[in-house]
Amino acid sequence: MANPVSDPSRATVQTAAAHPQPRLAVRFPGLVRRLPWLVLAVLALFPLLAPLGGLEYYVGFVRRLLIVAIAAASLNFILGYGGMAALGHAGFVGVGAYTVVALVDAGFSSAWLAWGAALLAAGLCAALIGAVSLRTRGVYFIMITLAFAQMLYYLAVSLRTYGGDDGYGLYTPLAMGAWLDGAHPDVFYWVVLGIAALVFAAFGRVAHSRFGYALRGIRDNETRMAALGYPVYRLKLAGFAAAGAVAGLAGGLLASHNAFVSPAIMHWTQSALLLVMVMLGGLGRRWGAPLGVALWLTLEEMLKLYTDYWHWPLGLLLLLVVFRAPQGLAALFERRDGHGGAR
Amino acid sequence: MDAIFVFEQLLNGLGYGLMLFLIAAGLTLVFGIMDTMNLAHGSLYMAGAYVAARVHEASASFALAVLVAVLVTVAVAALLEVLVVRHLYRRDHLVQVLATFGIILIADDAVKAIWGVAPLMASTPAALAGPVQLIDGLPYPAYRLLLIGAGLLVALGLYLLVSRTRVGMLVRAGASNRQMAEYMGVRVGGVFAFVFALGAALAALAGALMAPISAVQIGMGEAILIPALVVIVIGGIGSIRGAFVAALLVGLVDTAGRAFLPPALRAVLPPSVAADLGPALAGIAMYVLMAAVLTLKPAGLFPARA
Amino acid sequence: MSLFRAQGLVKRFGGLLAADHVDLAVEQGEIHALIGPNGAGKSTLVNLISGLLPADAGRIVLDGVDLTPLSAQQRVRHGLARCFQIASVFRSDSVRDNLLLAVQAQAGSSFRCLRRRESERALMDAAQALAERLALTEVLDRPAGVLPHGMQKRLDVALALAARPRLLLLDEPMAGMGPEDSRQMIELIESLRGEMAILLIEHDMDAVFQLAGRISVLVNGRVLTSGDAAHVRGHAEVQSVYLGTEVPA
Amino acid sequence: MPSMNKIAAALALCCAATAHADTIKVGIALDISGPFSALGAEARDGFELAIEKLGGQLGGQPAEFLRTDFGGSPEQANQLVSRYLQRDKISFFTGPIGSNAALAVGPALFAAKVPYLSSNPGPSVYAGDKCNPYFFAQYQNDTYDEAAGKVANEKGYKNVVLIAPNYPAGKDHLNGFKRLYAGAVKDEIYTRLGQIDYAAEIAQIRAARPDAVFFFLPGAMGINFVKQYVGGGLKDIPLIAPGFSADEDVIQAVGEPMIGVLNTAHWTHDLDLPANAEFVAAFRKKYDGRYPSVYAAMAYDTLMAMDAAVRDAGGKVQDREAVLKALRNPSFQSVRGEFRYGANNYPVQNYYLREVGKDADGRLTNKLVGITLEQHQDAYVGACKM
Repeated sequence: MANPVSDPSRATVQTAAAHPQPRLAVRFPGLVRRLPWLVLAVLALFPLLAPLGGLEYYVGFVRRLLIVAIAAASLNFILGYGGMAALGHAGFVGVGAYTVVALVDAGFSSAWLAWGAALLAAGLCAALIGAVSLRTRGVYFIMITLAFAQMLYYLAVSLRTYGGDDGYGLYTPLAMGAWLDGAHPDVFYWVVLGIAALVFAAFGRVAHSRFGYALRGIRDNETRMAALGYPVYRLKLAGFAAAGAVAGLAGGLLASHNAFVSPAIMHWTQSALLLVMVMLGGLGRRWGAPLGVALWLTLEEMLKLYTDYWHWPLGLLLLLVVFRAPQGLAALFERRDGHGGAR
Repeated sequence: MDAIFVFEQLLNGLGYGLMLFLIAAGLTLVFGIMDTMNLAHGSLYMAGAYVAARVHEASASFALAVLVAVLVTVAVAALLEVLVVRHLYRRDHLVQVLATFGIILIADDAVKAIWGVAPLMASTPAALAGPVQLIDGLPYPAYRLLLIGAGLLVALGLYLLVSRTRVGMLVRAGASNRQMAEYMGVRVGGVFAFVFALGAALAALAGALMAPISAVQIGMGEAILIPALVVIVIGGIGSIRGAFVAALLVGLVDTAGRAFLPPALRAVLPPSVAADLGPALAGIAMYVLMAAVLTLKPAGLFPARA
Repeated sequence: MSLFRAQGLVKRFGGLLAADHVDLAVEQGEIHALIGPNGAGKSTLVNLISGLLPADAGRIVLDGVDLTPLSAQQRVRHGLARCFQIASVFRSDSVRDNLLLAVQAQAGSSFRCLRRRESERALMDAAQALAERLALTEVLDRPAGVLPHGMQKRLDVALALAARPRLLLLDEPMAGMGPEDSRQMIELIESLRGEMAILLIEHDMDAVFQLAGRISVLVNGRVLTSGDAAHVRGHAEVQSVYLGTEVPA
Repeated sequence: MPSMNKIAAALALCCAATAHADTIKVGIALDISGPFSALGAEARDGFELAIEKLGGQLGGQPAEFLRTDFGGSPEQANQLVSRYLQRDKISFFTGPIGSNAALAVGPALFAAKVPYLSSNPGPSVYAGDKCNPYFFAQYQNDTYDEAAGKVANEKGYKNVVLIAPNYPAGKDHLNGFKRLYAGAVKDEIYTRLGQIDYAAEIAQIRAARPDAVFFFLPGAMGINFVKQYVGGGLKDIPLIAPGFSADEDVIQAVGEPMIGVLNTAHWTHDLDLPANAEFVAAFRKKYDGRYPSVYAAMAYDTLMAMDAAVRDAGGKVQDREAVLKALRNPSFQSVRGEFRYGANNYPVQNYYLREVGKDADGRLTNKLVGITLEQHQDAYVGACKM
């Protein structure tokens, strides 16, 4: 694929471009359109089937995977579609989680209220941080988002009320209303699945809306977008704040999932891991984030069982991705399954 | 709070700043000329510290330890350059972050396999173990004076390299316009390999020199990486002068924050509030400084690329 | 009163004075050419006028509105659009998506995020119309980056035209083109005459003399002279600094 | 949805009934990577020694000891514990070094009624109002500091400077010190978590001229601090620390500058007890002659406690009441000597003063000075309603 971008001296991260639809679509349009529904159905049935094979534990594992995938998808949205390489995304996850903690500590017990507040608080926080950070570019943007996330981290570490570095335990599960038993792990699983499906559907939708196209335009050629009359800064800020809000929602869910929140979830390595998972899956590809999250977390889970030296295979995997599949796993599948055709 | 105390804290800030400069110099050099974001710089720093600690213990010669540390690390870095980094020069910064993050993961496990997880002993050379009396009433750790000297020497050396030599010219040309350098027919590959090795040597030197006053253990590279990144970003990535100024600035602000902020707050705020707020603010002083600088100057204090 | 006036524009890069108190006026419906040797500051001037570079001093007025404090995107809303010397298109997007993006900027809010763009009839129609006008219908589904150079330049013009500008800045539209592409481009610019005012920066003197009603000569960041073709051709200083060295006789 | 609930519950029930293990499974979450890796490795060595001694059994029954690294992250600890609970169906849990991980995994373990025998942290939360019959501690975090406060009294230090990282645990430790310390606190210095350079703090200490300095700086922070403290010429101002800040790992990393550091712990390798002598000898034999740290000792002791509890419960691990009763009345010979559990399952035991010096072979290590607190109980037990 010839992709010499405006500055020929460097190739940019090659992202999904004109046709985000996988090429599989050319051959089996029906299958591809239904595939997400199929996956959703399998995931929805999983808690019912898992006990048959003694896989109850994996219900919780998949639940965590879905939550992390929500956070990763929000990063994929600003990074893959908007070209904003934020290295502080775990900070917003943390803001969401601590919002839940704050509400629980104040005596509230409604899950919906807590998660809604997590979304809002993180969105607001992202709007403020974005307003400052988006004035910078490139590596400076990477670093200033990191700086803000570090400030949030140290704030959480020193917050005595919420346990500081030791963290804060949520001893009673949040209530999800009369119809749903919030304490039942499977019910919570389905709620998370529902939210994840909504989030992915929404991001898929937004990607094909005016806003989505405008963001990708900014990613590909910001100068041209300004010269076309786009309010570039405000568009980026809106995208950044929205992604922060969704990351906050993921943080709220994570707080419920773990029944525990500690500053460790907003450490800078967590932000780096989110980036890694998104790029592993495929930057700017619709299913990149969940694929990357699934692969990374599964590998991490398995490797740890067999060896204490479980970091280096993951490191090797990163190098492999960089050199063998620079567009991520999602692209790899597309290439193998599809056939020819210009993009 | 007397004048000597203030002076001592300023000296501490200067010392810490120069320590940061030792690490940041290599990082900004590599970034400046190769436009490559090398997170594994921290791993090279760690390698330098481990090798130095081991050689120092075995040979009882600190000078030899530093020398061997630099040589071994440069050899490792050369291998790394050929295998990985060379293929990253023209890639996007994010890809570089991804790949060098992978190297960190591998390096940490490798160090664990070779030296174990327990922190290593790295003692101060006996001659410099104690304090010297700088002026009356101010004993100052001799070893820190060595660090200050080393930091200044590296700064001077890099200044001469950048302003007086052909490589330095390329550094300047590369930092502001790498294409130009290529058009001028420079054998860019060779220069890059040299600069990467130089960056590694600086990282190893920093690691070897820092070992006696800090914990030599896995993760030390990542712990120092973040402040080093803050320094080069404040200074303007790729600018040696920027890194120098920013390192001193960060060192002074951080030290002043820790030394003067808590008592100052105690003087104006109720004790309980001050006790919570002081250390919290001092802890993030560095990040606040960076955010403030980037807000006013989005490309750092001394932008290398116009 | 002129449609467009630039007064006393100044831009410094370090010690270099890239724009030295530039005064320039473009009349309603006129094609006004800006010529000058390499390094004269032509591109800087276009960037200053379009707002991609902030000016150190000076004023820019379009149709009685002071554009000076406005950002690039706000200037577009006031009727000032531009093309780029190196065709600035969205290389990995199809030509249709390029046009849609340009059309979308002018029609309603780009913050709309739930409705699929494909379902917006008006946008699709406007993009189609643009494609027809610029003879791009054949290549609508091809990625812009693989188009031949001439077509990319035309697409660049199309993107600017989507804004329905009152003043169009063309930064070397013929640069690097073969004779056939140049001819097409000249035709295209000719077809725009009267619809909008055009500030044309160009090295191709044949094209300049064919198209432009008035010509300004920029040397070392200063406007040396302005006038019609005959005036410029006859200007002694212009001949010595410029025509004599660059333009083929 | 409620009907789905029932199906799920029914499925879960039928399968739980069929899945019972013959071997006793013990879930051990290890800190082999991450911020506590050095301590985690010590603990692992202690566990492995115990497993060897027990011949892979608990109370004479076959046992499986699952050991998995969780990288020091509370979130991963949580994940690992749900794996241990749901997939492996463990009967005992132990392992994490950090209080944060202990607090993260507690709720799930308590809900599943799986005893958690802490091999290190004794957070105040579980000692007080959130105490739980399924949590057993080896010490309460603050007790080390309380002992250190008493040491400062006994040494006659009239005023001290306290230094700790700026996070709640740091403040807890300083408060623990002040609880029994009778002199004046000249200054309390809080540093950034993970700080590398301590020159500013050392200058403050020099300016304050205290009789002694009490520091709680775990891991690398303590190593950095002591190295720089001695380099800064403050060798004459004695250092007092809770045992964690002056254990074998820190001593080996810092070297000579550690000599003379006073520290307190509920165990020391030269305690003259048969069980301890046996442990220390076996440990030094297995691990190149190095002395065990308190983390290794606690890990070893934890498995010994499990072994005794299984035996005392008649091997019926599924009978949680019996297991808890056996755990609360330990019948094994602990390496720390005699102890009993208070109402909150935190031990009432001796605390010792240790001083860093050289052993007969010239090796740097902690040496027992004497008992500081006799059969001491933590300060939070009153808040525990259990």
